[in-house]
Amino acid sequence: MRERFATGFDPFVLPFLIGMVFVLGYCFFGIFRILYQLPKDDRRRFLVSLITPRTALKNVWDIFCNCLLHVKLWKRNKLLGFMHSSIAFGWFMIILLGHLEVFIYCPERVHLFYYPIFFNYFVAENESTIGGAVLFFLMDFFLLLILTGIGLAIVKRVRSRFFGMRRTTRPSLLDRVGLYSLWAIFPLRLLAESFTAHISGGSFLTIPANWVFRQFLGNDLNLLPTWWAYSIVLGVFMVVLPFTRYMHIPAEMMLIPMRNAGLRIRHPRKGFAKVQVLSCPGCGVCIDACPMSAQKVNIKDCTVYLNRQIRRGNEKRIEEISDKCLLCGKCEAVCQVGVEGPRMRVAQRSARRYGLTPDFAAIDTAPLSRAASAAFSGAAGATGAAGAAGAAAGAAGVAGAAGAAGASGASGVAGAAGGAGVAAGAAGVAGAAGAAGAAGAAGAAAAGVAGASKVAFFSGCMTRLTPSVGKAVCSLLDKAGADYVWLDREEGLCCGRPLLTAGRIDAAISLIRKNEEVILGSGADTLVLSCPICYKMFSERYALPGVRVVSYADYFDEFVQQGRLRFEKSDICYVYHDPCELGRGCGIYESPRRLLGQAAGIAEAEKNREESVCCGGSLGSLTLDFAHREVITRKSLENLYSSRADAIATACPLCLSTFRRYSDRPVRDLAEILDASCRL
Amino acid sequence: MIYQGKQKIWSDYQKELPSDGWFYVRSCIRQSFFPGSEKYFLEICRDLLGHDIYESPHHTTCGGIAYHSDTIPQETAMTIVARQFALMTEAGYKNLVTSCITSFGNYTEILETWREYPELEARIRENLWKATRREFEKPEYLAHASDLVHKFRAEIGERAVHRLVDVRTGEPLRIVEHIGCHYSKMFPHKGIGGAEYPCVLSGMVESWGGEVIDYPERRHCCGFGFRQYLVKANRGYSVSNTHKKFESMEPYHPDAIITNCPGCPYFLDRWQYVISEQTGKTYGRGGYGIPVLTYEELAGLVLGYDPWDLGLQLHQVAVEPLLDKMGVDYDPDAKYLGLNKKDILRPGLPTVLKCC
Amino acid sequence: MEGIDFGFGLSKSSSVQLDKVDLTLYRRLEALEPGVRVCMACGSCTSTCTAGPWSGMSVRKVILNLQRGKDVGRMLSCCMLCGKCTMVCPRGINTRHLILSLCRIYEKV
Amino acid sequence: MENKNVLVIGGGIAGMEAARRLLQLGCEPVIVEQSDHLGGHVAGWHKLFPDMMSAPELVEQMAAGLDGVTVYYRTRVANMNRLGSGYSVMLSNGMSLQCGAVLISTGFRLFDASKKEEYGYGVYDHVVTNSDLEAWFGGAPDDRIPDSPARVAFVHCVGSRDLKAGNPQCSKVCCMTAIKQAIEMKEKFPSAEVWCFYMDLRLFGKKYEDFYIAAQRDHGIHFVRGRVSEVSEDIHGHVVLKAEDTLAGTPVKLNADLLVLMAGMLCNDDTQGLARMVHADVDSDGFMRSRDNIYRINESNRPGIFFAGACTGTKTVPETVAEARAAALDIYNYLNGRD
Repeated sequence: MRERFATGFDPFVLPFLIGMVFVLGYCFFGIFRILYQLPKDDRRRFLVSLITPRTALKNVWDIFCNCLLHVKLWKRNKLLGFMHSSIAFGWFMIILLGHLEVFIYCPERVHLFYYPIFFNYFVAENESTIGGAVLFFLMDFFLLLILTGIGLAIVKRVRSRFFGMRRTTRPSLLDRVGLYSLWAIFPLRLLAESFTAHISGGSFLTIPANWVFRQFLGNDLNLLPTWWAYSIVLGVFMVVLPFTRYMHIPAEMMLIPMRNAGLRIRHPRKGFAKVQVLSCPGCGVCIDACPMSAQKVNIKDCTVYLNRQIRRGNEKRIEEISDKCLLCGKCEAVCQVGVEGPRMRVAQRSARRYGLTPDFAAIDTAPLSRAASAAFSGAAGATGAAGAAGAAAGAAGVAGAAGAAGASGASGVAGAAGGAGVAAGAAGVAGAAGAAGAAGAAGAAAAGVAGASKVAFFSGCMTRLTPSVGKAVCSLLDKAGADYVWLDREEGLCCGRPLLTAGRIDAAISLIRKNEEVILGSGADTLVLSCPICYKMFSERYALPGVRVVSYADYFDEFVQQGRLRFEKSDICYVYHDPCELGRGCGIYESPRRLLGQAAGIAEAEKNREESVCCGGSLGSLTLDFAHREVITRKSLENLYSSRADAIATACPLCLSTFRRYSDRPVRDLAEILDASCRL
Repeated sequence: MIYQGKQKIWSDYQKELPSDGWFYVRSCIRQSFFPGSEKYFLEICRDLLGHDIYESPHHTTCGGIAYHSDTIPQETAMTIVARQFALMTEAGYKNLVTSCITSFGNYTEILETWREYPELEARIRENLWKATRREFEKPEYLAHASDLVHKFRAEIGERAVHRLVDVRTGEPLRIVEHIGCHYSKMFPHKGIGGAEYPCVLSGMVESWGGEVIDYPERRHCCGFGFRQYLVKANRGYSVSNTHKKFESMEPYHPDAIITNCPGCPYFLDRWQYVISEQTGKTYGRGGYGIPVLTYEELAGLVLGYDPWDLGLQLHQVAVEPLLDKMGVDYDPDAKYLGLNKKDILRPGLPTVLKCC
Repeated sequence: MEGIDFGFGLSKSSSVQLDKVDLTLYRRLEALEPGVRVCMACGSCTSTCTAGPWSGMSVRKVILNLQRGKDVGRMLSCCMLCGKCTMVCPRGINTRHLILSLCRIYEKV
Repeated sequence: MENKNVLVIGGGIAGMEAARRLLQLGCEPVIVEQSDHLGGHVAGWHKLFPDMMSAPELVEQMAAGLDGVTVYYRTRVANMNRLGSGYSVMLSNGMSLQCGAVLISTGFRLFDASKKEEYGYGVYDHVVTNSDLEAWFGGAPDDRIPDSPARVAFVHCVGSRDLKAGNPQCSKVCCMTAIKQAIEMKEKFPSAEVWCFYMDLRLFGKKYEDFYIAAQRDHGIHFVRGRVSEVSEDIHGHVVLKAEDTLAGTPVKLNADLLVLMAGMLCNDDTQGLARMVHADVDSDGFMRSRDNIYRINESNRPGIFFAGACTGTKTVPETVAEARAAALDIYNYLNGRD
């Protein structure tokens, strides 16, 4: 090993150096800015997470898996996964090996940024040594890997269909500059190293290339210009990087720790949102995934374009895109980086100013909750102690009693603290307000005695327009012998999710407070929901101490396990449509399938579970009109038809009524199917 | 507005009336509001033009106000009216002329009701007989006093001393005519010109040289409406109605309003004062209001009677601007001298409305 | 103005002068949500409204009152954007967007 | 006439009347009917407005004139092609026909009221449609209809003028049918209160206004201008309707013992299949497209294909009958080479 230049410098490194300094400066400045933009508590949380060993390790692991190996992409599309990981991991390895070389051979040069990059120019090494041979082999190997990746990338650019992508984004001018310079980097490196290989050594790639070139080119004359070219494209790439989609490379490394720290989008543009926007690689996977892309006019409204427009600051388009979205969450599910498309949009919506803000303060919830609490069969005992304040007052109460109820199964249990326990019907009822206590409900849930609890069934607004669902749920509750009351049978409030998704967060919260009053005032300890929109809202945003919030699918699934509900399997084969809010929204995929499987035959659509296609009826979209929604619905139905099932099952009243409008085969809610095949 | 169109409608609603043989019944309230009017009706039609009109000192109210104020049932009003008919029959007259629009409406309504339900008429005859031992014939012709003045309008026009023309410009005076609701809105065929475009007053105005103004709220009630005014809580509603009329006629700058009902001139006149106090707005030129006259008063002015003899000093809105335009000579100092030059005292002056 | 207290006063006319109504708000709404034009006043939205019992909310009346120059603020004050009105509208009007747009451009009439 | 055969697709009143007239004109009509009886929807109806004529009797009367007409029941057109100047037709029963002209008189289908889920047809105990009610008037038992209802509600425009139901068109006859049925209900149950919930009352035909006046004046039927948006069921099994009384501007609720849904008219699905076979046009409302909607309602855009009745749009019985006669004459002239 010998250094070729005592100075360790040549002017050709300057373009690279300028680019490097620029991009590092830009990123450091950016990091500080984003940290500054974070709300104080978020910032603290983030910084703490960085030094917490568990999260720190997770960060490193996630960055390695996602940024370098593109594990998520591999799972989705092997070819794309290979393409991306070959470039990312290969490049990373070349940089790592470069540094290794510098460390091994000239540790005194380690402070020079450019040395590892242009090692082969500055240092002449012979591949005959073991170390050199291994290192050079690895260098060439990873270079070859990258070049394969680049080759695939060029093919993808020309024919994206080979990669299973129907649509992809059109890069902007700067993106093109970045793209072409990225493409050029590695062939030029190969060229530069090949021309230098007879001096500085090489391996299976560079030495033969060197030999070929020497046959007809004055090799030494080409030496410096190729290194210049290599340095220039590197410099160009790094200078344009902050203004292109390639910004996602550094941004994602920020995004992963922030996400692991549990941050949420608190501002539509700053802080975490900014990192999300910058992390979008613009790959366009979300375009094909977006249900709106069923129509050409809506293609430019998916998440990748939202991010692009936010980067460009095009307010008009940002508004259009964020208002149109159905918030089905599919883009997030398929996104390799994990950009939270729906949350980003809600954040944009929430920044809007309104001349009029809803005010729910005047709503008197007492009659609503009173009607409910009076309807429980243990009402006589409950009203005395419960009333409006009962839930809180009785919280400490009958934890033990409820626990005991659990132990003694479905037999009658006398409440202790509330004063009166009433055995009613087949199922035991732990009367008394104390049953609403947190511990009590937890105990009841743990012991699996849903029957001993006071169940409030909240059907939500949408179920009122699909009365069959409400009727079926009640019938099943009856058959299971639950002590329940239909909370919003006559009148009820909205759960607040539509307001929340419209970005009217304060209004949503004030509505939530009202609903909490109703539910706590009713004295119920279990809240069963037939509408996944409500369920998501109740489980995520409500503070209901002592009340267990459960979707009917999960609830009836428990009943089945307890043997309180039994079904006779019919010969109809259903395909189950995962409602966005229940599936991607709440992660409930299995219990509806388990239930359906007991009551009927079950088939799977081509795209299901996380990849289920929105029905088009979503309340998430503010501006999509009826005609556009129809196209989406038909597209979603096509996916369901692919299963060749006789009928369609779903577990959302909104999906139900949306599908029924256009479906050529029966569409039924899970509850209806269960009720029809329920065997007493 | 297409004048020919109105004429076509007028030709459908003509009333044939004899010139003579009329039994005259007075209004309850006009004698105190516009005391000169009824006096000069008789003066002009009976004494000046020489038509046979008779008035009995024994006649009473027709019961119309009480009926429309929901204080007596219609049978009571019918019996009162039957007594008036009996007086007419006893005096040997066959035609009845009323001074009051509500009376006219009341008589018409009763006669129409009897025509539909003869048994009711029989019962009323019985009631009247039991109460007063009187019998009656129904009038052959029923007219309102303005119908007669309309009929005699040409005769009056021939004797005109002052025409409805601005003597300073030679332009016809712009007159708003306002017909009482009970004149023809209930029974369009009983009024001259019908309900939508009555011509009883406009006929007078035109034949005396004036120009009638058609304004959007021409059909609207003066705002009296009986219960609307008589119950104080409703009075805001009453004045609001009048206000609506004035707002609507304001752009036409009328020189005078002429009416044929007891209530209308009173409310159109007095409410101008109330409106001016409440809103600061007056509708005439130079802070004055729009003078409101009964058709008898206007006929009297045309024929050259002294305005103070006609009782014009009892109006809230000063009539002097109108008198000046018509070229009527008047003695400002004699305004508040009553019969036999007796001082009737000067009223207090409003804060906004200019009253000379 | 200072005047005499008569114990009664002029009441504002309840009739709407259609040609004089200030339609600025309606026009702006129309531009944001053209669906507002096809309302046929069937009232489905009103009867299904979740907020109706609390604020007298009625999309039908909102649309109509805007065109008559009347204030609609109170009615909108309890709207929960639940979307039932959108679901039942036989003319397919995007009532939620209509309401949101209106809240946005809202100025008291 | 080269080929006197005329294929009449659909044996409802349009097909029957046309066939009868074609027979009189010397043609040889063949009726293909998918059900097992003639008369279509009318055969299942009880009485017809405005004369309250018995519908089955009318069908019987019309059927009497069909001696000599071949009728294939439970048969559909399997295939149909242009052949020479006429059409070659394969029927589902295996028959094949050569005919000079084809008359499409496939009529309509009633909107499936269960698609308007919010009205609870098929979910609640006491919800029926106009045709259910008519069948019940005709004597068919129906346990959804209570023995002595105190309150009966009719909802107009169910599946008509409703984008969400996929049919923005007015079905034209339901307003009148509702009033007719409301009167009939009132006659059956004089003590019942009957309510009609309408968006607009479209009573355009001869004597229709008389029915409306009679419904108000003689039967005291209540009319509420507002569309019912949702229906629920109370603890006693009564249907609870929610609507807005748009004239009063207030939301209203009604607890009724029976709810009658005035299901609208849609084009028969099969008709569009037929249209494809012969490349006839389908209109934007789903019904067949006439050459124009004023002067050539009976004619399609294809030679030798004619229309009669509700396959081109919603029609009343008298309109259908008149159209059928006109179509018969058009076909006769067409077969004789006259325009």
